[in-house]
Amino acid sequence: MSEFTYTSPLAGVIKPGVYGASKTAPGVAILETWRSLYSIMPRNGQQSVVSGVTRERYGLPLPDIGRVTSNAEHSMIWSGLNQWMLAGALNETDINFPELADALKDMAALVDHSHARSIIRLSGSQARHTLAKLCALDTHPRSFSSNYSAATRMAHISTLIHQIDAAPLYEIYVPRAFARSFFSELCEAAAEYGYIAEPLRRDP
Amino acid sequence: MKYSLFNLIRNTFSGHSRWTPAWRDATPKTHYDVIIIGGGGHGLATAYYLAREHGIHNIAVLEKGYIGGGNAGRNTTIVRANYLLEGNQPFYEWSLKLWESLEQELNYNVMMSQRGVINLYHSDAQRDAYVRRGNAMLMHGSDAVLMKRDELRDMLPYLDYDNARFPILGGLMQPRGGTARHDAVVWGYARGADMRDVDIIQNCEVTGIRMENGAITGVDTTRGAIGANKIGLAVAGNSSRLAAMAGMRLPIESHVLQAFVTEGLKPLIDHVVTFGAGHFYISQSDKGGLVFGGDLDGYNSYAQRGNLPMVEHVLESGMAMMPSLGRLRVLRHWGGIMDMSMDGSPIIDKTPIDGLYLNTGWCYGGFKATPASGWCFAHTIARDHAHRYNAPYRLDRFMTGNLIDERGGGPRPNVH
Amino acid sequence: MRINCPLCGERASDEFSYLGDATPGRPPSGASLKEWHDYVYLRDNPRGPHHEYWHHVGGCRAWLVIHRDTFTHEIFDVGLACDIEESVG
Amino acid sequence: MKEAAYRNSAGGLIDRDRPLKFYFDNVSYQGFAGDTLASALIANGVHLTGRGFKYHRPRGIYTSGTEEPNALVELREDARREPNTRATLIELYDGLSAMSQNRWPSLAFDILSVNNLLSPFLPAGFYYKTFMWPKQFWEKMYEPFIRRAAGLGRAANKPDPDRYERATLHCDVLVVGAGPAGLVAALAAARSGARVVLAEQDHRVGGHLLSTSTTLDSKSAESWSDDIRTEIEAFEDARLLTRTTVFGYYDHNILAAVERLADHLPVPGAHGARQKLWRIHASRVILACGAFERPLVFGNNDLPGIMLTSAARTYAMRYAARPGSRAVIFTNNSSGYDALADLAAGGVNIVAVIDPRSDIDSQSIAQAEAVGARILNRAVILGARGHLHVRGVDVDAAGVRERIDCDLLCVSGGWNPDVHLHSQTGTRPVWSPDIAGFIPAESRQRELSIGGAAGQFDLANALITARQRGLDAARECGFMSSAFDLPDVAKGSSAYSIEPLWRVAGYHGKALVDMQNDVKETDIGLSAREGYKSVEHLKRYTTLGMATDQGKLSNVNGLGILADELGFSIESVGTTTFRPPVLPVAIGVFAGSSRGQHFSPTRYTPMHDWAVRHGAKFVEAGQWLRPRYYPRDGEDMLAASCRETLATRNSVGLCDVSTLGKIDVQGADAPEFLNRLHSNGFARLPVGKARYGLMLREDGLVLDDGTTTRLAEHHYFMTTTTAEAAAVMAHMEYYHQAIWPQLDVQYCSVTEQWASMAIAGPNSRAVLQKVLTRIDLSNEAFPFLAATEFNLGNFRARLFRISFSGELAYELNVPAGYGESLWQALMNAGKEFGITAYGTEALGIMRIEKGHIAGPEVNGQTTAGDIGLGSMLSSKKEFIGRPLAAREALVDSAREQLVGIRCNDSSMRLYAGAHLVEPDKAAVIENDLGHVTSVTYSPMLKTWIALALLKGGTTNIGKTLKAVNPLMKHEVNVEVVSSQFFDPENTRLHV
Ligand SMILES: Cc1cc2nc3c(=O)[nH]c(=O)nc-3n(C[C@H](O)[C@H](O)[C@H](O)COP(=O)(O)OP(=O)(O)OC[C@H]3O[C@@H](n4cnc5c(N)ncnc54)[C@H](O)[C@@H]3O)c2cc1C
Ligand SMILES: NC(=O)c1ccc[n+]([C@@H]2O[C@H](COP(=O)([O-])OP(=O)(O)OC[C@H]3O[C@@H](n4cnc5c(N)ncnc54)[C@H](O)[C@@H]3O)[C@@H](O)[C@H]2O)c1
Ligand SMILES: Cc1cc2nc3c(=O)[nH]c(=O)nc-3n(C[C@H](O)[C@H](O)[C@H](O)COP(=O)(O)O)c2cc1C
Ligand SMILES: [Zn+2]
Repeated sequence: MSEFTYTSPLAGVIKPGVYGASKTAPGVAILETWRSLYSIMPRNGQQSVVSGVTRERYGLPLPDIGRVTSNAEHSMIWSGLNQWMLAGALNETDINFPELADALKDMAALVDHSHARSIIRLSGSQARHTLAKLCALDTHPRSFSSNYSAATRMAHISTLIHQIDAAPLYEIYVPRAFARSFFSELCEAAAEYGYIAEPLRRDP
Repeated sequence: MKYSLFNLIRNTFSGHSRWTPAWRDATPKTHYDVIIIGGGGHGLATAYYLAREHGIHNIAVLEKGYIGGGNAGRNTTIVRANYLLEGNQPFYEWSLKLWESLEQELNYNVMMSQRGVINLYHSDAQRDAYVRRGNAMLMHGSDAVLMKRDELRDMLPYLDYDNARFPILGGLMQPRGGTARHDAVVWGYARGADMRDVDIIQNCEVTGIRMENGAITGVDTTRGAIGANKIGLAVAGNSSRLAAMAGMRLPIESHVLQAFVTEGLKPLIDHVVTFGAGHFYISQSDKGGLVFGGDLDGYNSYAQRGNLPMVEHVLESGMAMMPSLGRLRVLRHWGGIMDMSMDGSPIIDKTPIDGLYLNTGWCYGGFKATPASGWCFAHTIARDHAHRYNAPYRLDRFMTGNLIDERGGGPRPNVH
Repeated sequence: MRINCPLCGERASDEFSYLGDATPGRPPSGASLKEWHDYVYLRDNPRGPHHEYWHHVGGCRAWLVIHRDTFTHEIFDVGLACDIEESVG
Repeated sequence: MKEAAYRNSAGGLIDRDRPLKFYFDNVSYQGFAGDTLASALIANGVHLTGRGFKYHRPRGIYTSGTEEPNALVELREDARREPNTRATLIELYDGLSAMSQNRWPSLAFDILSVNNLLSPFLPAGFYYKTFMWPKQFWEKMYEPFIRRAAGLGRAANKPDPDRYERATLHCDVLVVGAGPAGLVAALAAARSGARVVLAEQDHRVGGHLLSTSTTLDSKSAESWSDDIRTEIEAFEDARLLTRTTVFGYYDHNILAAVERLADHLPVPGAHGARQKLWRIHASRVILACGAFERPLVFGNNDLPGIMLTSAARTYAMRYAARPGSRAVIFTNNSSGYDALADLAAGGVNIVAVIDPRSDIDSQSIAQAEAVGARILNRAVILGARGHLHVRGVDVDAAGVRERIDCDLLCVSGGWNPDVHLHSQTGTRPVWSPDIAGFIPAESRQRELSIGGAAGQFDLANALITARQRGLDAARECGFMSSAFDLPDVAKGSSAYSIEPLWRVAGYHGKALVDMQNDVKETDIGLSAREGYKSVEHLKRYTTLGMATDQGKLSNVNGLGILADELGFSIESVGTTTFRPPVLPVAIGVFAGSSRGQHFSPTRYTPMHDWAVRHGAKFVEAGQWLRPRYYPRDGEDMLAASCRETLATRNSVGLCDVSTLGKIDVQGADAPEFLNRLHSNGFARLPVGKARYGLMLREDGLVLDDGTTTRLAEHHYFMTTTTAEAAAVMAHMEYYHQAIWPQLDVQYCSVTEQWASMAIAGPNSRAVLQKVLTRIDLSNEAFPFLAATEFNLGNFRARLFRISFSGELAYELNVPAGYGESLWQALMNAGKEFGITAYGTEALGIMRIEKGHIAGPEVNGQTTAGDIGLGSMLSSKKEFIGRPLAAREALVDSAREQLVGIRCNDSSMRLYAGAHLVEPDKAAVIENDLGHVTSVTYSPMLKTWIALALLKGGTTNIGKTLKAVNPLMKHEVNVEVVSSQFFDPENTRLHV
């Protein structure tokens, strides 16, 4: 136990409830989540070695560009040029950073981003329509589906989006400082359909 | 025929059948003393002042399309002299002085309207930069007024003072700044040049520059070869293409800038207002349309046509500055090709090639420069050396480091 | 415009920022002032096909070299700057 | 409320069960759901709807669509007032209120209609020739008058209260227009399985067919159309957008459309937007926008009661509103005859058809006979008669003059395919002599036009092509399907035939070409005579085609007349350039939700809420909000920031510096990379040490500064200024990826990861030690520029001994989520020392007291030498910017360089932006020596101090100069001093 307490970037901003047009059948669910996050950037020529290490440790090889490998707890998300994000279990701090850093020593740069992103889970029948107001990504199942990831701009903010399942359920990673602006844009976009909002279930 | 109320009335009684052309549709001669390439404001003004100030009359202005079809015909018509740097302010102040008597000079109403140009500021740092600039303007003998938020509120009540993301703290105003009717400037100079025997040749695209022993001999055009002792390039966004014909590379990139006009409205905006927290500036034309623009699209282009993201971006700034614009409608938007220079300032200079003179780098500020640009370029061509107003606008200044970079953007044309 | 990022696929151009001409090579060490001047300040600036640097700032953050027509805005080819530079050596 | 006297008792696509009340010029009328304002006015016999722009001639409803030039009204009131709204496009809603515009005192009696009498003096461009004398009169008198007279409606003067949205749509095939052609094409593509978007600006599908009695497979047009609509809407991947105008065609098949979600309602519903901007990314585009009917140019052709034949037909058929009782038709083409039966069925008695052609096909003749109308061939109308409404026409039939009375004159000059969107792609339409109109040229993008938009005026054939294009487009996107049966079209009309007539010779009165801008036929001749011969000059000199309809009606006639005047062919005259938007679009919808506070996202630091709770005032730093000062009871900014400064310098202060850019750099070549980026060396920086670094741009001017710490052999941590954080990151990425990809270096921004706080002041160590109990903070163990990483609680933290304030100071970085908690812990720990939170103002005071540079000094115009950092340019290695930094003018010792200045009189204040001159010299540019960059009151020195850039720099130390500020009418003598005002030996840093 730490003597210090965690504060979510959306603390006090995201309040549980149902909002917007349809209070009875909201089309969108917005849930704040937490995961530990580590960005992995392989050294020159080390990508497959790194992939071997992460496969061995988590069963998660580095996915292809624009894709995600995942298991029940963790995901390895392609997040940009020569960069992957290892995402820990939902609302848990379960990845041993020093150990992983050690395992990747001289193979990859490992950088802790666990506090750098606010994570929003977005789902519901109108999730796609809501996203269409925030970004230019083509979210049609033919173009973007489960275990896809994309780095894209939403409401003027650089984000990373990961589609978890076909429902569809998405996770959107937003730079922490932008969390409030993002959340307010998201609510504005979802208002037409009605939305449920839920803050972080428990601190990491 | 002289333009006057008397002549207007007289012509009315002959059913306006006796008006003569504002300029002759000249056919190219075989040789000219001076050829000006580019029938925009600058090219025509240069020809006018060459004839008027320097007594050279065997001049042709070659225009690939119709005169005024380039940036002269697609700009947001703002005329101001609110520069900071010593290289710029005397030139633009001189230009403004020429503007102030241009209609009488040309006997053509260019509707120069000194409505006041206001640059808004939104932070103390911006205010300090404006104070520095305003002082430089005053020290150069121009006019400048620093306005506080409350004074602005009285004068421009329609701005968003209360719910702005970047609050308006005040503004720097140049009362003598304003707008002019862009097409009329072109036509007025064309008429003035024509009256002084200058040949204005439209639909005549220059396709090659002829040289012998490192000296200019003439041009190839879509209407045949034409000889010349001296050639002045005043082709704005096409400068690099023309320079390439003479084997030169320039410190210039061509970029698209868009402009917009709304449907006509009863008087609403009395000044020129520039937003300081985004790229947006607006004024109202005599016809009633709100004329506005913003930033470059950002990439090299010769298309005279912009893209949607910048349209949205400009109008976001518009709504942020003036939220009552919401229900007014954009009537038309278009683009022009800017000759963006490496420090955001122009070049008026001789080139290393004998008889070839260069006028370029106007970025989005060359309309207001039109009179002084023509005046200085004519001087440079006629006398073979720069006038003191254009002396800083040297082509070799990037080599020596004598940069004139108002924004401090460095050699990235799209940020100037 | 739409730019087909080799990593992200087709995206609207507002996710990208533009730097400029990708043709000139950075002068080697010991180059003259003139070479540096030409590299930093002079441009071909053609009307037509043009190789240029774009940065996918709103996406994967890769620098791209795009072969694009500056008049029609048609894009012929998009590559990663690092691949191209690597292959040039 | 008046009865709608001109409403037919049956027919029309209006809902007679839903009567609606509306107001025009404060008079109330009745209409029905399904009406437009125009159709409802016509049903009520109201034709006079506006006044012309220049001559204030009375004007009526001329069309039934987007091309309407005359019936422009101010719709709604107050903050929702929408000037220049086309009555033909407004769907009627209950309580609608519209006012006519550009008239005074009233529509029927308008004072400025004297302009009509003065009009001989006011030909095109008259203002260029006069109003020049006396000079001052232009701005004081002429121009204000012109401005008041010009313009049309009045804008609202309050913020637009409605919401707007924007969204992106992706599809394989976009079909624009849901007339018969668009419906069939969209159906074909949708049946193939392609993702289809069908956009229609009307609220119903069916296009012009809805205005006719045409049957398809013996179904009425509307039921045939609705059936297709139903089928299309059933496809999961097809989407029909009604009330949606596609208005812009941008590069690479990105199109913009506006969906009018609530313009047919009194106000938008809760959570609803008024309009939505769609950015449509389409692989293939099919343009099925139809065609516009052309007016004819003859005397007084702008009188109310004169309208397009297709409009009259639309009012009669679709809206069951009689546009008149006794009609004359003036047509030069077969389509005028096609309308006769429908007009007659709508209760209009057609007395005559005036046709300039000598040969008229038998089908047309039969159509006229069927409704009992006379045909006058080789005939033209010389002029219309009437004052506020047409009462008759003067006809010249093969030389025989005749007057025919009528209260409705329908004109048809042929059809112009709507080539607007097509032409926006950067191509120009081409002239088709067959239809005497411009048709689409070869496509520049993956786009094709069909139906009326392609000049295909034969419905059955148009449908065959539409089906084929729909299938083709889908196939090109990888979706196959086979053709399906098309409906039988009841064939009642003849093949389209036309003989163009650009103007009637020998007309009397005024003949208008552009009705909204009052451009007369004679203006075109004048323009050509005066040398404004290019179409573009014609347009700009006369304003032809520049009105809100952008010449949809007038342009082709104008071109025809110009070609006549010049003796050219119309194709060599060409068109003017088509530009977006196709139809004027509200500014609000372009901005979507990005307005007010949403204009730009706001970035909050991890300690933001603490600062809010403690009464901080904030300042924008780019997108960030930073605590500026924390006033205590009644303090102003200066008092608060001086108190914060003194508290820090005397004991200890805490400042939120989370906004600084932070970059994690790793890799085998990290030392080399940083060495190349910085003007000073980083390769030999020891592990566990921080160093101040300077970066130049390639042109040798200063880019940014910051500290970089070596955390491990191949691991560095860099900081940048708040303002340049993004630029520095992009700069690194550029040099790494584009110039030196061989370097084995990995880096990413960690700005968001870390909450950063500066704890400064003589007691900072003591306070920090209370929280970081396990670290030895003694000067020996942790000297100036030391850095360390350690565990705190259950997270990693970093500590740097660096100082911006010049005091003993540390920067502590903890994971952002713990920022507030750590901050609170430090505040608690510091209580006994009176720890004080300080904001950016105090930060600024202390940095100026120390002569540290910031934004005003690093402004993109300064070199390292200018700002006193010349010694940081290494001579031992290469780095970005080194070669060009050596240019002669950049190393000139006469450049303006950094100095300090202070007031000799401590009661006098200084202002940033003042210029410096010799004390006895005037404030003119010849005397200019430099300027003041950053100013503060120094609570330590108890006087105003400033940094300045001064010619000759520190060689002036000791001199007295004058800071002149004519802008603020202020000047003060100052002394030039070292820029390090306070503790120049830096003794306080090293304690
Ligand atoms: C949207 C926009 C807004 C602007 N706003 C302002 C403003 O508010 N205030 C301001 O001061 N400035 C403004 N400007 C800038 C200003 O319009 C230009 O800097 C200025 O007009 C350039 O000079 P010019 O008039 O001579 O150029 P142009 O009018 O472009 O003249 C160059 C001419 O050269 C011709 N030409 C090119 N190649 C050839 C060839 N090979 N042969 C023959 N002829 C050729 C072209 O057809 C063209 O007519 C704006 C520009 C744009 C595009
Ligand atoms: N002269 C004539 O007789 C004439 C004229 C026009 C059409 N037609 C007949 O109609 C047939 C086909 O008609 P059609 O379907 O081509 O035209 P149409 O006029 O029936 O349909 C065009 C549709 O497109 C819509 N539209 C236009 N621009 C739009 C835009 N930018 N965004 C959204 N919607 C837009 C209109 O509202 C309209 O519903 C022709 O082949 C011809 O037989 C005949
Ligand atoms: C100051 C100014 C005002 C304008 N006002 C109008 C206007 O009222 N109506 C209009 O249709 N176009 C107007 N335009 C735009 C022109 O129609 C045209 O788009 C522009 O000059 C560029 O030319 P292009 O579109 O032919 O390429 C205006 C242009 C300028 C520069
Ligand atoms: Zn990308």
